[in-house]
Amino acid sequence: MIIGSTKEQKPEKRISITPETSKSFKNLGLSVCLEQGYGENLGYSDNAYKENGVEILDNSNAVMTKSNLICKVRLPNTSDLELLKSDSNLIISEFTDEKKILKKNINIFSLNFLPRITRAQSMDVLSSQANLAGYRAVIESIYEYEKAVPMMMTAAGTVPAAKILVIGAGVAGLQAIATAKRIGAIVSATDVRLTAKEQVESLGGKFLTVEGSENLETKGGYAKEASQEFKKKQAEMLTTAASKSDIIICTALIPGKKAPRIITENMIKNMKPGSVIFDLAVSQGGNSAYSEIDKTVSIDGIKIIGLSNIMNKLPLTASNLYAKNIFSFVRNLYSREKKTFVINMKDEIIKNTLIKE
Amino acid sequence: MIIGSTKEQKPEKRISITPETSKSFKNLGLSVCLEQGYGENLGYSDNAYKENGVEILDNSNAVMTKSNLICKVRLPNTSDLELLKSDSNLIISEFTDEKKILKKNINIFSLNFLPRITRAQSMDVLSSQANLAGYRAVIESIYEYEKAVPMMMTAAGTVPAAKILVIGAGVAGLQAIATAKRIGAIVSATDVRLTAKEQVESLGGKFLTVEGSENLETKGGYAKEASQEFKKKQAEMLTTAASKSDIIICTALIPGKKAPRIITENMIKNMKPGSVIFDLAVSQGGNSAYSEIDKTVSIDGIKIIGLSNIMNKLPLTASNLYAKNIFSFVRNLYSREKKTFVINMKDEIIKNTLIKE
Amino acid sequence: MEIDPFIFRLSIFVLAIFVGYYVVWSVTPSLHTPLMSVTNAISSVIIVGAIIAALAGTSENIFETSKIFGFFAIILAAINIFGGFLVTQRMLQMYKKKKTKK
Amino acid sequence: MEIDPFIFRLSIFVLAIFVGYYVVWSVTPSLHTPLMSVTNAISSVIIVGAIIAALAGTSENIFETSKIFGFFAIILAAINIFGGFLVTQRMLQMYKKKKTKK
Amino acid sequence: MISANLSAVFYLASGILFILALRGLSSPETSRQGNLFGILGMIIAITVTILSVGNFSSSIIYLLVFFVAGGAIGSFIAFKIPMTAMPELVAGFHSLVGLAAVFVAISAFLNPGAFNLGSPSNIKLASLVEMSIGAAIGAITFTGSIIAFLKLRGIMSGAPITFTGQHFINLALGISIIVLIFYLCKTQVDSFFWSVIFISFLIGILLIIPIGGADMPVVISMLNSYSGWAAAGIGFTLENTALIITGALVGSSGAILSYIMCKGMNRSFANVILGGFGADNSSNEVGKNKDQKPVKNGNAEDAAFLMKNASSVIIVPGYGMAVAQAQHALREMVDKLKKNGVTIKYAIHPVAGRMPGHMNVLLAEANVPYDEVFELDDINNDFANTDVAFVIGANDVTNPIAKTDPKSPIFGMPVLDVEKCKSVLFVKRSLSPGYAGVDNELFYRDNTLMLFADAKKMTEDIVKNIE
Amino acid sequence: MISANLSAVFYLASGILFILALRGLSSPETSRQGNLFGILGMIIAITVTILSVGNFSSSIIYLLVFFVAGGAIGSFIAFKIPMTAMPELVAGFHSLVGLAAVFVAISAFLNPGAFNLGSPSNIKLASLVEMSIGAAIGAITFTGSIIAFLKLRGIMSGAPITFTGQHFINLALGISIIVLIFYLCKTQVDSFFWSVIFISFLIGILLIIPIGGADMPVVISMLNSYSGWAAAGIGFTLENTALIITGALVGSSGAILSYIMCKGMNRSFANVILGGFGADNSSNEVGKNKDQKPVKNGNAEDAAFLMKNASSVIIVPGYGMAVAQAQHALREMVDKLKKNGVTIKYAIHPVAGRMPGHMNVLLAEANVPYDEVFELDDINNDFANTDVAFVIGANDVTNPIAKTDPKSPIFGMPVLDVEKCKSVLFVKRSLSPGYAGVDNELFYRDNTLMLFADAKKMTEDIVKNIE
Ligand SMILES: NC(=O)c1ccc[n+]([C@@H]2O[C@H](COP(=O)([O-])OP(=O)(O)OC[C@H]3O[C@@H](n4cnc5c(N)ncnc54)[C@H](OP(=O)(O)O)[C@@H]3O)[C@@H](O)[C@H]2O)c1
Ligand SMILES: NC(=O)c1ccc[n+]([C@@H]2O[C@H](COP(=O)([O-])OP(=O)(O)OC[C@H]3O[C@@H](n4cnc5c(N)ncnc54)[C@H](OP(=O)(O)O)[C@@H]3O)[C@@H](O)[C@H]2O)c1
Ligand SMILES: NC(=O)c1ccc[n+]([C@@H]2O[C@H](COP(=O)([O-])OP(=O)(O)OC[C@H]3O[C@@H](n4cnc5c(N)ncnc54)[C@H](O)[C@@H]3O)[C@@H](O)[C@H]2O)c1
Ligand SMILES: NC(=O)c1ccc[n+]([C@@H]2O[C@H](COP(=O)([O-])OP(=O)(O)OC[C@H]3O[C@@H](n4cnc5c(N)ncnc54)[C@H](O)[C@@H]3O)[C@@H](O)[C@H]2O)c1
Repeated sequence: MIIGSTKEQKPEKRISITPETSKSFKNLGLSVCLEQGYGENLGYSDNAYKENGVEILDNSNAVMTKSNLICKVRLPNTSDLELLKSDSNLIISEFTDEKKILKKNINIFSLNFLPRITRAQSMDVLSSQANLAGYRAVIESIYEYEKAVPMMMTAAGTVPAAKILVIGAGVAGLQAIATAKRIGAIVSATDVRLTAKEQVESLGGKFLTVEGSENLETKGGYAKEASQEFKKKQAEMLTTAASKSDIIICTALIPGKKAPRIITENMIKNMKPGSVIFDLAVSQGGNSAYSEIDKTVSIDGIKIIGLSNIMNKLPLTASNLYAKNIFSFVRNLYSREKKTFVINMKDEIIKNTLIKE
Repeated sequence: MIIGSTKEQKPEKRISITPETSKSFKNLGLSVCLEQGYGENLGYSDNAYKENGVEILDNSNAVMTKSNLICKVRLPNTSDLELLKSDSNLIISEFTDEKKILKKNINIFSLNFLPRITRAQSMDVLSSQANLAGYRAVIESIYEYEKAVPMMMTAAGTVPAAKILVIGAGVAGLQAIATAKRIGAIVSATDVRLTAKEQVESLGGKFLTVEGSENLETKGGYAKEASQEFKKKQAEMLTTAASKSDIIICTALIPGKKAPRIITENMIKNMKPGSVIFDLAVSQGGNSAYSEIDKTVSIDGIKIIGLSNIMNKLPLTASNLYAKNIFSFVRNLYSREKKTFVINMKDEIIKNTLIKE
Repeated sequence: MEIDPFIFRLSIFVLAIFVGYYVVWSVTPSLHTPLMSVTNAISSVIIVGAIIAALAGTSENIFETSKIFGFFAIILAAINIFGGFLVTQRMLQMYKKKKTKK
Repeated sequence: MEIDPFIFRLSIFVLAIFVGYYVVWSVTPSLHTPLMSVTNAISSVIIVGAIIAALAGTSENIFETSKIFGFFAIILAAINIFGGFLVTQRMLQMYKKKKTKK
Repeated sequence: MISANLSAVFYLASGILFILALRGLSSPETSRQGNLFGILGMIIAITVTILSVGNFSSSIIYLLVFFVAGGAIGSFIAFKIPMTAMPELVAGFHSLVGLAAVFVAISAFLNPGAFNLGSPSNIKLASLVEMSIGAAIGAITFTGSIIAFLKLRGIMSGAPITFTGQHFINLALGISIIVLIFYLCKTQVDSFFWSVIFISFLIGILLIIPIGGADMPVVISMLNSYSGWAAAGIGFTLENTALIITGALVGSSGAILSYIMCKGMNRSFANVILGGFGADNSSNEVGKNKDQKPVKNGNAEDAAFLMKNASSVIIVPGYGMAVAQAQHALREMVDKLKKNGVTIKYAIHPVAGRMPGHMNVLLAEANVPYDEVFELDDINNDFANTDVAFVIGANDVTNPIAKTDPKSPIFGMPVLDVEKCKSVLFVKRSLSPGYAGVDNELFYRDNTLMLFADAKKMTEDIVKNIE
Repeated sequence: MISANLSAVFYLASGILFILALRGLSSPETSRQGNLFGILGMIIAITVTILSVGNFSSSIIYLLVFFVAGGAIGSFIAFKIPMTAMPELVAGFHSLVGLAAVFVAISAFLNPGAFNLGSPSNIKLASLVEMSIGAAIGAITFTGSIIAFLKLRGIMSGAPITFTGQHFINLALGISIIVLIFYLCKTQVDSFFWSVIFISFLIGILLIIPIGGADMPVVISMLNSYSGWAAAGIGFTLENTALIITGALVGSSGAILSYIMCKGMNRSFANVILGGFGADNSSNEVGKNKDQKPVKNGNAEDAAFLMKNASSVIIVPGYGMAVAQAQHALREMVDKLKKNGVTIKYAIHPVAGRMPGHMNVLLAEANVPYDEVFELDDINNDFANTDVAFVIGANDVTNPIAKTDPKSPIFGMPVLDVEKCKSVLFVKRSLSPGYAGVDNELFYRDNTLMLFADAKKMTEDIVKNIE
């Protein structure tokens, strides 16, 4: 069986196969073919791939027609899709519901739909990327923040520590907390899931509990949408918290729904000039007022940053982890005995990720 | 006596008097006057100043003619200087040897020439700004670095910790070490002064000693220029160190001399693509090959960043500390009994900072 | 004005109680079992009484009831003495510092 | 087959040494001085000997040399007893826990 | 035949050797030496006794025969018994001492002349009291130890056996013994003596049956103490200093030891000893699990001892370390161990904690050098060659069920093979499962020692115990 | 007049009370109770003696007069003496005990009949030996204590006085005492007895003069021990159990205490006791400064005790904490203190360390909450209301010379007023100055305790001692 991948469309910088995973694929008994110059933008030369047994083809068309399984970050464009063999497989992460491509008889797996079970952890793209996003969101915010973050008591006076507030303590939120804490900020965080409290505290952060709140956790560990009353209480609590914060990192999401709007215009009005809000949820609708995709909005001296693809800021690390996720998924899909990909609908992982009409 | 300050010329964003120090000046018995809109770019409104007893004048000319003492970050332009009363005082930090202005009978003090004595610590601009520069240099480098810095062992594989090398462990270097360490990098540093070893280790960094090196420390705690032989040994040691490093922060300076050239073309050639070099010494000639003022040069996938005024990246914090330094200096210059500025040439601080023909 | 030896014995008894009290206060918990076993072995000093019971007296007849009890007591105590000390030894063997250590 | 009382005394002596050994092992350093001072006070139990020296014997003449030594010994020991215990008490006063503490 | 004085001196010497023996046993370094002192003391005591009785008739042959026979049996048991059967062995041995004390008392009662205690039916009152007390305590020790032995051996149920009025009956029996002794002294009638012994046998049984199996070590130590008092009692009868010193020593040290053990288990001494009371609500919930599978429950001192004497230790941190914020204490513990020459590595499971890289953040905060931190693939083979795995607040990531049970929710996840270490220490607060909600069978393994406590607290306690 | 048996029982009781007294004194909670036990024991011993001698002639009046006179003097001294003179006071008291022992021995020697020891020139040999030993040790205690007293009082130089052959002379004198006692026994000639006492006086002097002032506490404890042995010796002579038990108790506990104190000072026992040897290179360089200004040298246990019992502590970290990387241990210490109910703040001087914000970086690493960290201006007034300042590796930033001496290089720098605290603890490795190279006079203040050690090590040790 042949696995292939082609360059992503700009601005996506990540790739799906690294020299390291090519080798793993080879060990598994699979051949890999890639488009020429596939990893160049990340410093992976074609030679590095060849050394690991990869066949470098002249262009993307060649790859598409040759492979039994294509793995990519995003959906290939329609013309490329047309080239795919029938009954071949496609693994991507973002699936943007484009019905048309399903006409052809190809199996599309979207890793975004992985079940949150222990066995799937090594394939969990959402986790691996959210983790990096949380880290990077803090770096971006600190970069934009025009003061020093850590406390410094010096001969020329004391620089107070910056206060960083993290909204949503999922994977991204936790890593944001950890990173902010490391740099020396005073970190607080809030979430609707009550288990998040212990987790936040396990990283040295302070948890802001919404008083009298129910636990809005689903069986799968995700959040449910909050009640109107809860939202009101949360807003009250956050208005004071935000006015004291220098940096706010928003990471709250509800699977399958628009991201909750948590930071309101009013809260932003009460913040200090020079503060920064980083909205990681911007592509799902944003947690913060004023946030716009791929723009930095300035309101009363407060910067509100919305970055749709923050992974482009550390594409190398992101690709390494993504490629490993893909590899783990393929290993689960591929049967070494039958030497083919087996779509076992009893396997929760395969069942959930396969996109059906 | 009246103290005044005017807006700096672009691109300088720092200011010399903050609302907080205005109040301190007032308590000392001095009046303060400022140009309209003086602190606006940092979010300090004219009102904030007025509340602290500052007189806001219409334009810089008015300030120049009215004040007995002008404090600024950089030298005012010649026309402004002409307006100064004779026998008035001027305190700045950067003095760029422009003989002409000395014609008029004004006392110019440059805080850059402060002696490194304990009593002068609260006025020490070099320290207060270098400290912030060290911090910010790390933030800038990490921002430019396209991988994650801290080690993360995750289900999708391990992200190795970045290796950060700091050249020169003075004030800026030490803060750079501290900041890099906090974020989770593996930090090593080198210096020509042997006392730096203990200091680097006191921050958890690893010190790279040049074998058989003499201690190149002056009485004042500064570095001397290194011998040819030393430089050779240092280069050898650094070639291996650099090839393993992901980020290099250069802070080495020798007072009154051009900054030593430490990172050579050859070393850079051996570095990994994706690495970042931040040259804080760029305005004094740079520690690194290829580094250019206010440019980011890319050589073989390695970014070499030269930023002449890194303080513009956190102007608020920098101004707060700078203003405190100025205040401490003025307090030392001003005699409360005589209600005037006293130029006591027996005072080491005044003697050293006063610029003579 | 001679003092009754009983008083002396009482003094000795009381002081020995103090010694017993202090001597084990600082024992490491991992040594609880060996300590218990050595104490057990020591308590078979009752054999002293057994020997007297078996040997003492005027009669040469060793099948006198009181002597028989003495001999039985000797067996019991002897089991205890050997068993107790040897088992302690075995247990302590396990606590030997490894040789790999510097 | 009576045992010489000396042997008993010896046993008592030896056991008391052990008790003394153990009883101070765990003392807090800050109590070294009070401990020393109380030990000093206790050691003036020598007054027992002094009393015997002063009172015992047949002669009613209290100016017998041996008795005079006894009386002097009594003074010395009494100074020590009162001084020792009182000073200890004073020192220990300083170790009272503060009342401000919960 | 040696003089009474000389033998008294030797008895004193053997008493001192016994003191030194106990002293030696209180620290691992001197423990073997302590045992030797004990042996020496015993040899002196026996030799002196034989010499001082001075009867070298044929009896001595019998004596030797019996002695050697007993010795052979004892040695045989000592060598054959498996190490795990230690507690019941000690209990068994105790019963022998108790019985021996009873026999000696009987012997003295039957033939007081031989011991200079007067003549039958005309025994010195003091001696009569002393020997009765000795016999009574010996008898209690005997039956009590037998019950403890049976419980530990599993022949009798370890569960506490209680019935109403238990304490009342014990009290009544105790009083009756006093009354009997009183009448024995008054009338010198044999049957009173025998009744004392018989009732004491009964008391021994009644005292121990209500005590639960978990508390047996304390009971054994308590019985040890009893056997000491019995010996002392006999010592007074026989006017024998060795018996008095040793008896008092064993009596008080045994009592203290049981007290210390109670403290170590966080139990009240009274509860344990009064059995019945404690039994109802004793069962130390933390140490028990629903199915009553047994776990080995250790404390900080055990852990410190094990690790200090190991040559290599692997630290396996998990979410519990993060919750307890134990990283700093952990680092300190490791520093101490390194000073003791122990090699240390950290094994980080890819999903330990609740966030990718969770452990790395915390270890970096505590300044753990990166080169001591290993990921699963790099370290999993090392466990087999390692002495101790110190699992601190981790659970799922060590659960071998992931390798064996396809139905388990964590099946297929790679796990750290901590169980391959010689010993595994688990620091957690209870037996409750981790994130995945599955029980971890490692807790019940033979080479596992559970350290139930908050991770930070426990680690700090361990630090205190490493020197 | 009471029977010998009864009085022996009471003597035993008083011996036990003395044991309990010492036991009580080993922990602060029970110490006052311990003292009461001691008093009680003493009362019993005295009463029983008077009753058992049973001579109620006029002598008893004299006895009471002398006793009350002595008591009055003792009480007067005890109340008047300043607390700082404690060590010399104890030394002085010792000399009295020693002399009393000598007097009792002389009395027994002169009038053996009164003690049932035979008649003059025909004293029981054993008693003769015992009383000579008692007298000799008493005499050594007497002169030794006097010398110690003089040294501590400052009347005699505290410096060790050594000369060649010192040890040889001591040895010769020691042997001569043994020889004299031997001849005394053989001939019962008075002058041998007096010579023994005289030579012993001499030995006492020679033993103590070579010992330096810093080692005096150890010496006092050692002399304490001697006085115990002297009492025991007399006890054997007088066949008095109280004296024997107490003497042995005091003798051994004193010896152990001096051993413990040596260990605490990191000195070898032999060095201290053999004086001369130790003296040359003893002077514990760490504790001394060039001008021989005295500093108070404490250890971890003292520090733990002080802070545990404080209600507020301010931590002042400096460069030394950074060098030692003691921040984690410090945090742990603070956690423990908080659990003891102590209020803690950190005072950060603007230039502490070697980089702006140096301390902040490290404290943040150790997770110290920001709201416990105060800058100089905000905390400087708090020192006056604080019990303890714990200065860890800081020096210049506390140096009051910055406020007073315009010539000093740090003049004009604001400093932390740590000296206003009730007690100041300085953790550093030596008396050497900090960055600015100026000596810090705080080290020599009365309310300062120097803790010479690496900051991390010391902090860890303190942690161990806080419970
Ligand atoms: N890494 C990730 O990104 C991620 C994300 C989500 C979920 N997970 C899941 O989290 C689990 C991680 O495994 P793990 O072994 O680290 O954790 P775990 O299996 O959840 O076990 C943690 C253990 O720590 C103990 N504990 C909690 N607080 C403690 C305290 N204060 N002191 C001492 N012990 C304490 C708990 O037992 P007691 O209650 O008995 O004390 C618990 O059993 C895996 O199942 C993984 O799939 C991981
Ligand atoms: N903050 C800044 O930006 C900056 C920059 C340059 C210079 N300075 C100067 O540095 C000084 C800072 O004051 P400071 O009080 O923090 O430091 P300091 O005055 O230099 O004193 C530090 C003390 O720590 C002790 N020490 C060193 N290593 C130790 C260890 N491992 N364990 C225990 N103690 C140790 C040293 O005494 P022992 O040797 O006896 O142990 C030393 O006296 C000021 O003079 C300041 O002017 C500051
Ligand atoms: N078992 C596994 O394998 C595994 C793997 C990764 C993550 N997880 C768990 O899944 C859970 C969700 O993680 P995620 O990062 O993917 O979630 P997510 O990205 O869907 O949401 C981010 C966070 O926002 C929170 N949130 C939603 N609405 C909010 C509101 N109105 N106010 C405040 N916060 C709000 C959510 O509770 C969540 O914590 C976490 O508990 C994580 O530990 C489990
Ligand atoms: N006492 C005070 O008040 C005070 C205040 C601030 C700083 N200082 C001390 O002054 C000293 C200098 O600090 P600075 O930051 O202003 O110095 P700097 O900015 O002049 O130089 C930066 C560092 O580069 C190093 N360097 C020079 N040539 C080098 C080479 N060839 N290779 C490697 N390193 C080289 C120097 O040794 C110095 O550490 C430090 O020791 C600092 O602690 C003292």
